[in-house]
Amino acid sequence: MTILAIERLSIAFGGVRAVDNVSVSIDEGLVFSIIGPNGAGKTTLFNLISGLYVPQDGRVRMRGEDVTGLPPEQLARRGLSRTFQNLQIFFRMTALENVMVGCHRHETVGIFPSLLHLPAVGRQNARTRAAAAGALDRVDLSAAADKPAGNLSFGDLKRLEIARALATEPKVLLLDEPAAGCNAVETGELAGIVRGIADDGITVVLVEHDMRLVMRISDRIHVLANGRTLAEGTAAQVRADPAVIEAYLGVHGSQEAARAVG
Amino acid sequence: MMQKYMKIAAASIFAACLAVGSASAQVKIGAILSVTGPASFLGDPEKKTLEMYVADINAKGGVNGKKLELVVYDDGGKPNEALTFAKRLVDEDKITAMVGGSTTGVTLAIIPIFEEAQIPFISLAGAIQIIQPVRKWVFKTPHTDTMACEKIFADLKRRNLTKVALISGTAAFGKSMRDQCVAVAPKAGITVVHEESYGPGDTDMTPQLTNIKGKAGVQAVINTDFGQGPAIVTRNYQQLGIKLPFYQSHGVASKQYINLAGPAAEGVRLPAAALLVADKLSANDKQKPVVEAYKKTYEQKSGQPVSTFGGHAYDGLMILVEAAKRAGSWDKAKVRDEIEKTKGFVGTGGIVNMSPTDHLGLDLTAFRMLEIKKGDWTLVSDSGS
Amino acid sequence: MAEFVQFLFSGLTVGAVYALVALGFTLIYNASDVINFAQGEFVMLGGMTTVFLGLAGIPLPLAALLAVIFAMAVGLALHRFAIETARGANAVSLIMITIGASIFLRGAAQVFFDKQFHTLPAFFGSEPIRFVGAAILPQSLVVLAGAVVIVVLLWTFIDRTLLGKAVIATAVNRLAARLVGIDTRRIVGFSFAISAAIGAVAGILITPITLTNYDVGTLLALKGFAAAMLGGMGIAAGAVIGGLVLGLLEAFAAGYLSSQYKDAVAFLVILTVLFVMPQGLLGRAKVERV
Amino acid sequence: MLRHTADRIPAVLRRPFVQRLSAIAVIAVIAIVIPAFFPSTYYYRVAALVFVFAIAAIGLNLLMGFAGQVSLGHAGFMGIGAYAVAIGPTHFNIPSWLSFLIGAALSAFVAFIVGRPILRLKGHYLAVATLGFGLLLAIVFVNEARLTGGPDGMLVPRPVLFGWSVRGTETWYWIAAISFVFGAALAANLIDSPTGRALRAIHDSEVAARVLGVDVAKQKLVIFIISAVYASVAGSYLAAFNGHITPDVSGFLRSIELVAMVVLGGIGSIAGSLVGAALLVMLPQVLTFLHDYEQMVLGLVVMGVMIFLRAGIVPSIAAALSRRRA
Repeated sequence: MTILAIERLSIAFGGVRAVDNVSVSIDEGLVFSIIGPNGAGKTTLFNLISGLYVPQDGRVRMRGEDVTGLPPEQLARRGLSRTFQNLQIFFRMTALENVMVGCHRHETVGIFPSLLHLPAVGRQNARTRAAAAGALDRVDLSAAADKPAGNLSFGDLKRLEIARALATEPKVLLLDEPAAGCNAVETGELAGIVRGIADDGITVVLVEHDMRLVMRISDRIHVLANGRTLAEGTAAQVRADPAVIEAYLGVHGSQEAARAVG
Repeated sequence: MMQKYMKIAAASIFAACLAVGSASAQVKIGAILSVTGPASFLGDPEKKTLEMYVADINAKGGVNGKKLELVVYDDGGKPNEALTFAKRLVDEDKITAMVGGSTTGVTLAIIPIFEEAQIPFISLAGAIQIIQPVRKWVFKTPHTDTMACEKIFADLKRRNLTKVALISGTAAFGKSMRDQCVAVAPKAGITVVHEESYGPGDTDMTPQLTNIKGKAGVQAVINTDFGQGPAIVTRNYQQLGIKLPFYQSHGVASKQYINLAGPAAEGVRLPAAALLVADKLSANDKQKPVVEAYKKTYEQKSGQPVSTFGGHAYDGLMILVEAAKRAGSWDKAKVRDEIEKTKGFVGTGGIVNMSPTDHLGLDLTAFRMLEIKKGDWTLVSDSGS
Repeated sequence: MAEFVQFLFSGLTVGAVYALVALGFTLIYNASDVINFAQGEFVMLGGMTTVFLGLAGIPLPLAALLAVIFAMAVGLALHRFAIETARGANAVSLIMITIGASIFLRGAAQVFFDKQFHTLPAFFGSEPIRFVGAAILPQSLVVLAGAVVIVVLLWTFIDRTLLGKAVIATAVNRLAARLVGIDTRRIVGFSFAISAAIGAVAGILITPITLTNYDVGTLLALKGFAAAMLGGMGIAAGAVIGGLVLGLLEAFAAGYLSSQYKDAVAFLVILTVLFVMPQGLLGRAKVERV
Repeated sequence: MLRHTADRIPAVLRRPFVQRLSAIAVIAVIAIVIPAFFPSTYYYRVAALVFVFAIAAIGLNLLMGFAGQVSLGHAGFMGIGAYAVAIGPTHFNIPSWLSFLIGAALSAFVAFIVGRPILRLKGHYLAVATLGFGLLLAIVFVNEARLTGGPDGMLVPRPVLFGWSVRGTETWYWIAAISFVFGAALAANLIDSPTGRALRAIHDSEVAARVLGVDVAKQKLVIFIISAVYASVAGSYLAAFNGHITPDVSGFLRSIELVAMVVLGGIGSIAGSLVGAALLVMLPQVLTFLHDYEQMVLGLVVMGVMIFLRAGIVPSIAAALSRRRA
């Protein structure tokens, strides 16, 4: 069943069509990867899906519901969350507190009980802390729970973002280059984590440059180049597609990539 | 590094405490003045005057066998700060009497403190609310704004002008005087046909004056404000070629106004104390010796042109000192009683005759109507126009 | 018609001053991300120094030149001893430093100059020029012309000289500018000096009209800041337009609506503009890159 | 780089709830003990002023420190609170305590109305919008002289509570001190609550907070309203304590002073707000011996603190102490 459908999505920045008439349909529970050369429009596509940008044309549907142009917090309430390519960590909070923010949409205590620190706040905090600890555990970060986020290593921060997004209990999770900057061991661990998330029934949409990782864990791969769809299929299909090979290796492709913006 | 700064900070706080705590057998006179901030041209000459004359009095041996010690605090024109300093004067400095309060806002704010502490308080601010209703311990030396309005209106009547336009500053003095003028206008048979105002620090009032110029029936224009505003209004007035008689208030009673407004000030009239025309007073004028002496002293020692504002401080200090001499002691209650009995005191602002119902003691004769001619003040005789 | 022209020139003259102060804000902001709340004090220093050098017997043109140089020196000192020492502090701390500097400069002016108001003779006399029924001071035209000259000089400098290009490069991307060998520290210092000079020139030009004292900077900084934001922070053309618009708003509000509430009208318009265009009149919406 | 940022985190933000309240307990004990060393009521007044301004500073600190939003118009809310307790009893026969509540409610309402559009703005644009908002209020207070007495201000009737007339500097010291401790406790409570976490998250990354489902606009509005109420309460106290109020309470310079208190004391530090308020209330008193040089020194102190203790007094000293220990 299709959980996320993107229909003819387009956006241009100053005349450059960063995402141009892209349509993608993603089935529930898959690891769905979006790949493409630098500047192909992958992150822009993510920003459009997650509500940070409003598309100039096209629709985004979640489970059939039109969610085009909804702000990110409302998408989060409908079960869509994401991580960021260049980290967006709450550096002044501990790792656990970072994840606790992810539980925000499930927290029911209002502002006045908070100010007075009524018992309800203590109970809520305990529930949130437990949920957050669970999410940290899923990404193997329990040991770092009480460390200030600023003291964590780069790889840990990548996983912290995943835990934080998981804490929102999403149906669809967008991961923007989770392996960038990670070493081979960390990437290996990451593969397991991502697969595990998908196995729990959460649809994972992955933007990633590490082709080994992509080929290993993806159920389906969508290839973008120059803001447009180039190909889509299983790992094997995509690998064999001449257009994809040209885009990645060909002279033509690299020229295009140099000119693109996104 | 850190430690060094902490030490310096500690040392300066300690030094400050010493400065505060230095007690002596002298009589302390408190003064809270707006030495900085928007009313600094009031507070600055007031402070200089007080310092000059306290030194002078001490050089002559003091009063009642005691030397005076002046404790001046700068409120920056802010009533909240003034209140704290008032508390400090009463509780810490243990002053015997208070001369000061440059602005009406500050004076009204600090009155309760001196009333409660039962300390004679001579204010240097304009508004009539300071002495009306009469408060036991509160006096003031400057003419009220109401008197200035009445003086201007009387002059207008003599010239058979009854319809005026007002242009006022929105800062304390201008607004307060504007309110007084509007209030007493009907009684004086004057109609305010148009009003304009401008903010503190405004640099161009031609739009407001253009409106006044275009208003039919206006026979004269009155500008109530102090500071730089009136000088700019005066220049804009000339720039627009408005020919109507133009009045300023006693708020510009300093040579500085003429310097700033330049040739545009020609023909401008304003009510002010005799001090400004010290040299032009007739030889038998009672005020002549006092104002000439003050003018000379002030201009020599400060190097700045004399203003009536410093004169108010002179009057306040001298009324206090005279009262203390008559009382023969520095007992606060006795000094207060004697201040109230001040009769025939010749000050820079006029001849002061106080009473239990009048803690100002000046009447309209204290104001002279001046006109600026050839860059200098001249007296307008009361009979002519 | 006569009224309209009168208001127009009143607004343009006042607006030109706001524009120059706003330009000073913009230059420093572009080079260093610092909102320099001591910008108004440069205007004060220009006017007051000229006045006092004049009183000391120095011919006014020379006094004016010395005043501009003095203001530049103060600008450089502010950069060297305060901003540079505090490098890496967050934006609010840096703003606080400039506020401290403005308190200090005002305090120093009180002590070393005085607390009186002063004026300078108008450059070409004070006989108003009659123009379609309105009376315009020659000095107003001097202020307007001065503003135009400053803007043109600044534009030429930025557009035509290597140093100017370095200023632009620093504004666009400080790190990249450093990587291509631009001494960004010097560029920032240079921006402070130029801003100070612009402020001082503005101060000298307007003193014959508006008078000056130690305290004139506060209000000018406030209005100049508002003008810079109205036009779009960091955009030179925006600063000029913002300043002129603010001046015109005040003049027309005072003339046609209510002189009591003219400042309120001006700020209401600024608020409304910002609500509709959150980046100011000329600011382009930035796309947040994540 | 990351490590550096972490070092600047005020320690107080990292500690759990109990320890945070213990810091406030220490302040409370100091507030109770310190009057024993006051030689005269003058000291009570200065201390009371410190607490009153500290209340406003905490409010602003919630906005600046936790949500990362600056306001250059917060004195406007002080003005609303101040004029409420002045105008209510004088013109409408409303008892002072009710006027106080009405003032707070009015501030909250005004914050609610202007908050949505204003808080959409970012950084310096937000600064200029709040500045404009504060100026508008100050202009109203100056011009509506029939109600406010204009620039000369108006008398504030002495509050009467259950037949007890609230007067005396010492009484006001205790009212201000207790209110401050209460206000500080509320603010501290907020830090470790769902709202507090959301706000701190917004401060670090608005976009990340949004994709996690935090309604950023709503949270900012909530904290803006709360901080307005803090300022309003402080303004009401100031007016009733002084017995006289002028538009100067809501002026631009007051707003700047409030920001200075927060920044000098330490953004995000509740104790810092108290220290910042103490510094700016007491400096003019301590520096009187400098006479004409007072303003220069005041300017230098502000610059010096920001240059050498750039995270603010309390966080910088706390960091220095913990470094020494480590």
